[in-house]
Amino acid sequence: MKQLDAKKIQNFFVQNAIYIVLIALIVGIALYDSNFISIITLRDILLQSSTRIIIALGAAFVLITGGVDLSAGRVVGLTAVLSASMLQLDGYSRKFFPDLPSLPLWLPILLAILAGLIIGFINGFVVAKLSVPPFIATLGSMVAVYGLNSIYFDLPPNNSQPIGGLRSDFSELGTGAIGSGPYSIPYVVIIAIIIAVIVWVIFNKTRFGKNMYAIGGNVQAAKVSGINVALNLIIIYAIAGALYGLGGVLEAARTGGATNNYGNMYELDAIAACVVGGVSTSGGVGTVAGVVTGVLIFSVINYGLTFIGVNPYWQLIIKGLIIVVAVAFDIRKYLAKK
Amino acid sequence: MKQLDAKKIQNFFVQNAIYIVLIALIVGIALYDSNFISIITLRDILLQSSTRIIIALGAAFVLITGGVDLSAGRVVGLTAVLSASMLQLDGYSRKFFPDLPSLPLWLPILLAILAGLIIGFINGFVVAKLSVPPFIATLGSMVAVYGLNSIYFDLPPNNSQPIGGLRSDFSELGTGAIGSGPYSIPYVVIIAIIIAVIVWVIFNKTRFGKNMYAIGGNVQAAKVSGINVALNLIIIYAIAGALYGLGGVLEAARTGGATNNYGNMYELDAIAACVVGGVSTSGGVGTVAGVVTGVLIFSVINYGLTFIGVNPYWQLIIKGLIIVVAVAFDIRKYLAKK
Amino acid sequence: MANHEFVLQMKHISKEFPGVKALDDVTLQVRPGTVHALMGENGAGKSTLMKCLFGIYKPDAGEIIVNGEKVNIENPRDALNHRISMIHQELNPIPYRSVMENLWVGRIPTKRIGFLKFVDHKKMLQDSLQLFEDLEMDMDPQAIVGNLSVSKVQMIEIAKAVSFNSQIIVMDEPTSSLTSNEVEQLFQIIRKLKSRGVAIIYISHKMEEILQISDEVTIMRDGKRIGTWPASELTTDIIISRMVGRDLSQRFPERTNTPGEVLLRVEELTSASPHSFQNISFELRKGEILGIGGLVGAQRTELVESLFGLRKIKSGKIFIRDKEVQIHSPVDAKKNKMALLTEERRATGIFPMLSVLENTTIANQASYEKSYFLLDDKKRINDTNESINKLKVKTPSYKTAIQNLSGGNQQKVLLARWLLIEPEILLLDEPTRGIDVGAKFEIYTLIVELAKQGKGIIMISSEMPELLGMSDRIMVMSDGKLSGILESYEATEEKIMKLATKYMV
Amino acid sequence: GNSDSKTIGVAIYKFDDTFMTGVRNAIQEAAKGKVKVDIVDSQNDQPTQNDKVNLFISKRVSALAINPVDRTAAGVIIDKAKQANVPVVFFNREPLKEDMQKWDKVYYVGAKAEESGTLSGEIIADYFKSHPEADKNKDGVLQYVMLKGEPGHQDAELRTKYSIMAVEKAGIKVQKLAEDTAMWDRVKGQEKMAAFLSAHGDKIEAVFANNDDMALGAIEALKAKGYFKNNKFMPVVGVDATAPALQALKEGTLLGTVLNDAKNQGKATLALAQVLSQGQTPTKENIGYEITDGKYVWIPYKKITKENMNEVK
Ligand SMILES: Nc1ncnc2c1ncn2[C@@H]1O[C@H](COP(=O)(O)OP(=O)(O)OP(=O)(O)O)[C@@H](O)[C@H]1O
Ligand SMILES: Nc1ncnc2c1ncn2[C@@H]1O[C@H](COP(=O)(O)OP(=O)(O)OP(=O)(O)O)[C@@H](O)[C@H]1O
Ligand SMILES: OC[C@H]1O[C@@H](O)[C@H](O)[C@@H](O)[C@H]1O
Ligand SMILES: [Mg+2]
Ligand SMILES: [Mg+2]
Repeated sequence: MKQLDAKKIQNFFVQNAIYIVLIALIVGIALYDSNFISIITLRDILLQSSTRIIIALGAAFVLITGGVDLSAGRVVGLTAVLSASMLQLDGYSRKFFPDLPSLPLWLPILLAILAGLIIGFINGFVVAKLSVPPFIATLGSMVAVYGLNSIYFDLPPNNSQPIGGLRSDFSELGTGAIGSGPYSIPYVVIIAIIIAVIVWVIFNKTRFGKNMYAIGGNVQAAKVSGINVALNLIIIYAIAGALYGLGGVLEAARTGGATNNYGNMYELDAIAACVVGGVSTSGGVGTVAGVVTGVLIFSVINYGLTFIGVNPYWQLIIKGLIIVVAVAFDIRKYLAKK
Repeated sequence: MKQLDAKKIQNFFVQNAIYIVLIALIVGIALYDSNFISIITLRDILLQSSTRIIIALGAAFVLITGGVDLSAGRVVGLTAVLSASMLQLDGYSRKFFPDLPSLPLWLPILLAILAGLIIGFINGFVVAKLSVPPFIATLGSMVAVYGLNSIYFDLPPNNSQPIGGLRSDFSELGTGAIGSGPYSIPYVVIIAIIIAVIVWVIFNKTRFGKNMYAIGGNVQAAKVSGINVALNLIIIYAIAGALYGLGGVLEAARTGGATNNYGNMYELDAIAACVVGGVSTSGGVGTVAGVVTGVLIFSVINYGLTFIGVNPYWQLIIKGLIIVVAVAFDIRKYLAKK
Repeated sequence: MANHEFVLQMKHISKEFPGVKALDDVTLQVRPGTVHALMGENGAGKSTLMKCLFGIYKPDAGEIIVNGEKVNIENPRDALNHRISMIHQELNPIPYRSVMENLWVGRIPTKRIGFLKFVDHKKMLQDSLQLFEDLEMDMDPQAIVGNLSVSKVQMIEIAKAVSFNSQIIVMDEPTSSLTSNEVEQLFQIIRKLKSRGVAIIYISHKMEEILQISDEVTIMRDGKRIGTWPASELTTDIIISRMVGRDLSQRFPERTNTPGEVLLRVEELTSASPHSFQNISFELRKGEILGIGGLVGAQRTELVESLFGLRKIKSGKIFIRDKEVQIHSPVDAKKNKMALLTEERRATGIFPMLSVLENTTIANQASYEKSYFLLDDKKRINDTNESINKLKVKTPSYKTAIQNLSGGNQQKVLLARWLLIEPEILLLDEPTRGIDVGAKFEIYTLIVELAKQGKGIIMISSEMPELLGMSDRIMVMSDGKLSGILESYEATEEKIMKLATKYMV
Repeated sequence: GNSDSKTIGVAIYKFDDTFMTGVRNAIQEAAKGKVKVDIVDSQNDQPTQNDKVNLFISKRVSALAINPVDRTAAGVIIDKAKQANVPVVFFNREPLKEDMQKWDKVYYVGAKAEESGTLSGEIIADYFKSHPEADKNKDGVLQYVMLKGEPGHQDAELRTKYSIMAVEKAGIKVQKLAEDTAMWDRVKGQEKMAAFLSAHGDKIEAVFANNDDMALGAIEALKAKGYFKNNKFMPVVGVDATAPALQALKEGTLLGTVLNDAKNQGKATLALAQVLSQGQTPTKENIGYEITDGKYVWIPYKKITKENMNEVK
């Protein structure tokens, strides 16, 4: 009886290692500085995690199919620049398009997301139809998209100057909140939650989601089962691209500006968060809750270590260790009992 | 009869796509500017490829086992800084170790390579013994090694200033050559060739190499065949680390300096070169000739496009396209089967 | 070597997985120079017991005694060191490497040059040739394994297991992907090994084989040992009743189906790949079971996979109910109410880390879509549970990852997957591979039932009795060509064999 | 107030930037014994920097010193700071005028990127005028190659533009043979220069680099092609005056550089932030630097050649 309980507890720990790591991190930091436990801190961490969650969920789509998407960061950069370039204040002195009339807020946002979607579509096409390994297909687009963005960013009269003077309705989207004071909920957090819920439904409750897991689980078997693998892959990469696109728009709105360097290396963060959250790089495995937890773990580490004032270089060392230890624990649940 | 020949030719093209891509690139650039075909250009390209080949071969070891090593770039940075810090001119005003006596050239080099080896060993241990996926194990060390290097680099009196004033025997290693004039052969090229030959022997002529392919091809099969998978993996990661270490030393020698930012993102270049050269990210497949060709393709693109003066942004777009197209061709040889 | 009555004793072995007690106090004693058969239903624990012996699993309790000495086997290396080798139920090729590297991996011959050791390719090649000659196998040691057929890969596994010169060789369903010729070849090998004093633990679901080759039989059920008997004291019926726990009076159900009008017509079908099938024409009727016989390499698999849109066709026509159809992919095939149970369970069948639920319902999702593209989970779970019950799939629950099921139970799940889409035409490529007798009977009954409902069934089988016992007609292929179609009443093993070798050079 | 309880939150755009490391060290040095500084790395990512600023505000620092990643992003940071009433000093990358006007407790310390371009151009112009042999093909036109920093970076764009403008202003015609980005990086500088050299060979008469790291890389490439030996010279200019650059000046391989005065930028930044954190209004008296337009402290760049290199410590 007692033994059984011990086993159950152990099993509980193994199965939920990643959530336990997150909690342990928070508790650890709070023990060091109890001010860490506050509504403001919580809000900051959620705020920081929001766009990352959106981007990481995009990356998760691709990872679950057994692929990888290196283009994420550069797509974020492109869509940040695109949306910012079309949403500047009317009287602003260095407008990207000096004569552009004021557009409805949703239009440039939609265009930017569409741009992300198109790039994702191309990635998917190259992977599915030309059989190019995802690593290379998306490496190619990562490089090319940055080139494209830089050319756009360099258009006269902008000539590669950071794009600023964003319209307040746009900035508001990135910095505003429902309610006010510490208990207010920032719009970006709400958007991230909505996206997470939608992605959860896609992953768990739709045929498309099941196809995605099947393709990642055994692409050959998926084909035999009558899944249109190519079509599904194209849609998956396109959705991922659209999510990066949304992420880029929100990054511009959140910071009130954009340059062609936005989003640089986000793909690595996104993939890392996914993998820490239990998404397998060999495909077929991954959950929304895991991905969100993965992002939160990184945010808590980044925020928490700065909060308690650890020297930035030591932060790196500690961060490296935590990543490895967290996954070393989490992985226990997959290790087949010998 | 004729048909058969046509088929043979097609088959030849498919089987050698990657080499043909390399030649096509060179021919293409030469058509644009015939000066491109010269011994100086060739020498430059070989020179630029040398350290990359060494690093990419390190990455190939890990990729062939079905893993991935993100730590490559940061290990290069660490070993560049380590070796440079111990090999400065005697009278130099801003010496890293003001009181360090002049060491024999080989000692700091060996220490740096050893540092790479140790980090690789740790990576291998974490992958093999703690079952942490290679992506995470090496992401962790990538982050932590950079932290470590930064702390070292920030030691007083250096305080994060670039390390310069390298001893001429050390610089000579990176910039010198056997013979002189355009027909001379740079030492780094010779070192790269020696390493490539050794790695070729390891891959093709040793039991260890066969084990590596077996582990990457089917780890279960390797296990039931009595291979000590963990031990082999640890050695493989350690060798990879040592090769990055050598790469870092040569980067410092070649450029005559080092900062903690050296090697940043080299892992991506190295993996990309491997994959373009036909190494599969899912393991079990890859050749030295392919890796070397992959590196050369990137060098020719980088050098050639600058040579003919393509606008840097367009360079990116063209580079992205070439990567994808090259692999799309190369991959045909695996698809041919179906 | 000391002389012991038993070369191997596994005593009181227990092993538990989450949700299953796979082995419960099992004891197995094997004499040198004998073939010891291990029998039991799918999921009885045979493979698990052998994996405990080979160091892949660590038993929770019990001891292993080799040559009278208690041994500790932590990993396959230890097992090999104790001169135990194993042919694994799931094939283990290293796809991109040569046959000889696959054979010798882990112990590749080396030679010294100075103080360094290098691979001795010449010796490796010679050793391989020698081995294949000894075993009378026709195999190119330098071929790349990924390009070979399943049966060749299986033969390599056999050769490899033999090459260790072990005193104990475990063979876990070695014949499941071999044709009769190769089975005979394997038996030759086994006899030779026996005469050298090697002990063989032989797992199979094929009764004839067991009775033909084994000296002793241990029967397991639900993780427990039922008993061990000399093979001479056993008959098929006795074995079955001890395995299944009840009598099974016949091996094949009575065929109550009656073929009706033509459902599928294939005209002059020729594969796009030059060395595959050519000019195949045949008809399949509603309610008919059409068997396809032939030797390995006869291109039967290619034929059905081409019908299903998985492989390209160069020329020829396919008609369903007299209407010509274009099938370029499994999507098209499914639209035409076709289903294909593939030959290679692991490569093209299961989604290893997904649950039984997902594996069962994946092909049938269209019917679970409710409004707004959402899936009806209740119905999915219901259907899965029904399938589990109907096919008697042994699994802790529908949530269990399919990779944790025994081989035979995985096969049942795959069959369930296709039955759910209620196909009109079923293409079954070796449908009972790795399935126990009891379950086989159930599957046969099911096939007959489906035929009775008017479905058309094409069944590739390399088991003569199955082909003869189940088919209304038997179509035989030889080297990519159709060599004849036999009506069931006129078919005999001899006639089939004759047709199967008709175009062989 | 009591200086012990005060903390200044400092965000650097990127820790592994050589020049900004100098500024960072200067800030730390200046703060010693006066005030607590909390310095963080924005990892060259504006959103990360915004996150760090949020954290500083949540931790109730008494002043912010921000080296923006993207200068246009200052607006949002100012809004946030204003709301929390935490004064901000920007440094090294200048926010837009519009944003600077948003609040009176916003200051800027920096150097004018244009100026560094102009100065490096002048070094080349002076050399060209005083060394007629530098016009190798005697066509009266200066054939040059340009190594740019990261595309879109304010310093890269402005230095590129103003250095050439300065040469032209000095009455020298110019011809661009090649221009490419080497991303501020020494290794890339070397590789790009190698390609330039084999494409244009001895036609090149001068090398402009947006910073010293790239200039030093170019020098290595030049050395490999036989320059700086046997009277073969190539004028190369950089910006920053880093230690290795000074060494190169001494060796005669680097013609000149421009001192980007890290020390004074750091000192002025800290002085401003400290005064602001105590709720006082900064003046020339209490910070020790001239304040222009009530908001700006300009630290001048300085031409550095072999002659005056001892002025840089
Ligand atoms: N790794 C595992 N994890 C969980 N359960 C397992 C695992 N391996 C086997 N089992 C379970 O143990 C039981 C015995 O399986 P085993 O593979 O030994 O059966 P078997 O007798 O070889 O059957 P078959 O004839 O179908 O191959 C089954 O219920 C199976 O589901
Ligand atoms: N000439 C060949 N070269 C390479 N592979 C071949 C060749 N012929 C057949 N194969 C492979 O062998 C496998 C089985 O061959 P085939 O389909 O001809 O046998 P079969 O008659 O269907 O036998 P089985 O009963 O095993 O299904 C297929 O996967 C096919 O790819
Ligand atoms: O942003 C990075 C760059 O910043 C400049 O100010 C500096 O001069 C360069 O050397 C480089 O460091
Ligand atoms: Mg089994
Ligand atoms: Mg077949």
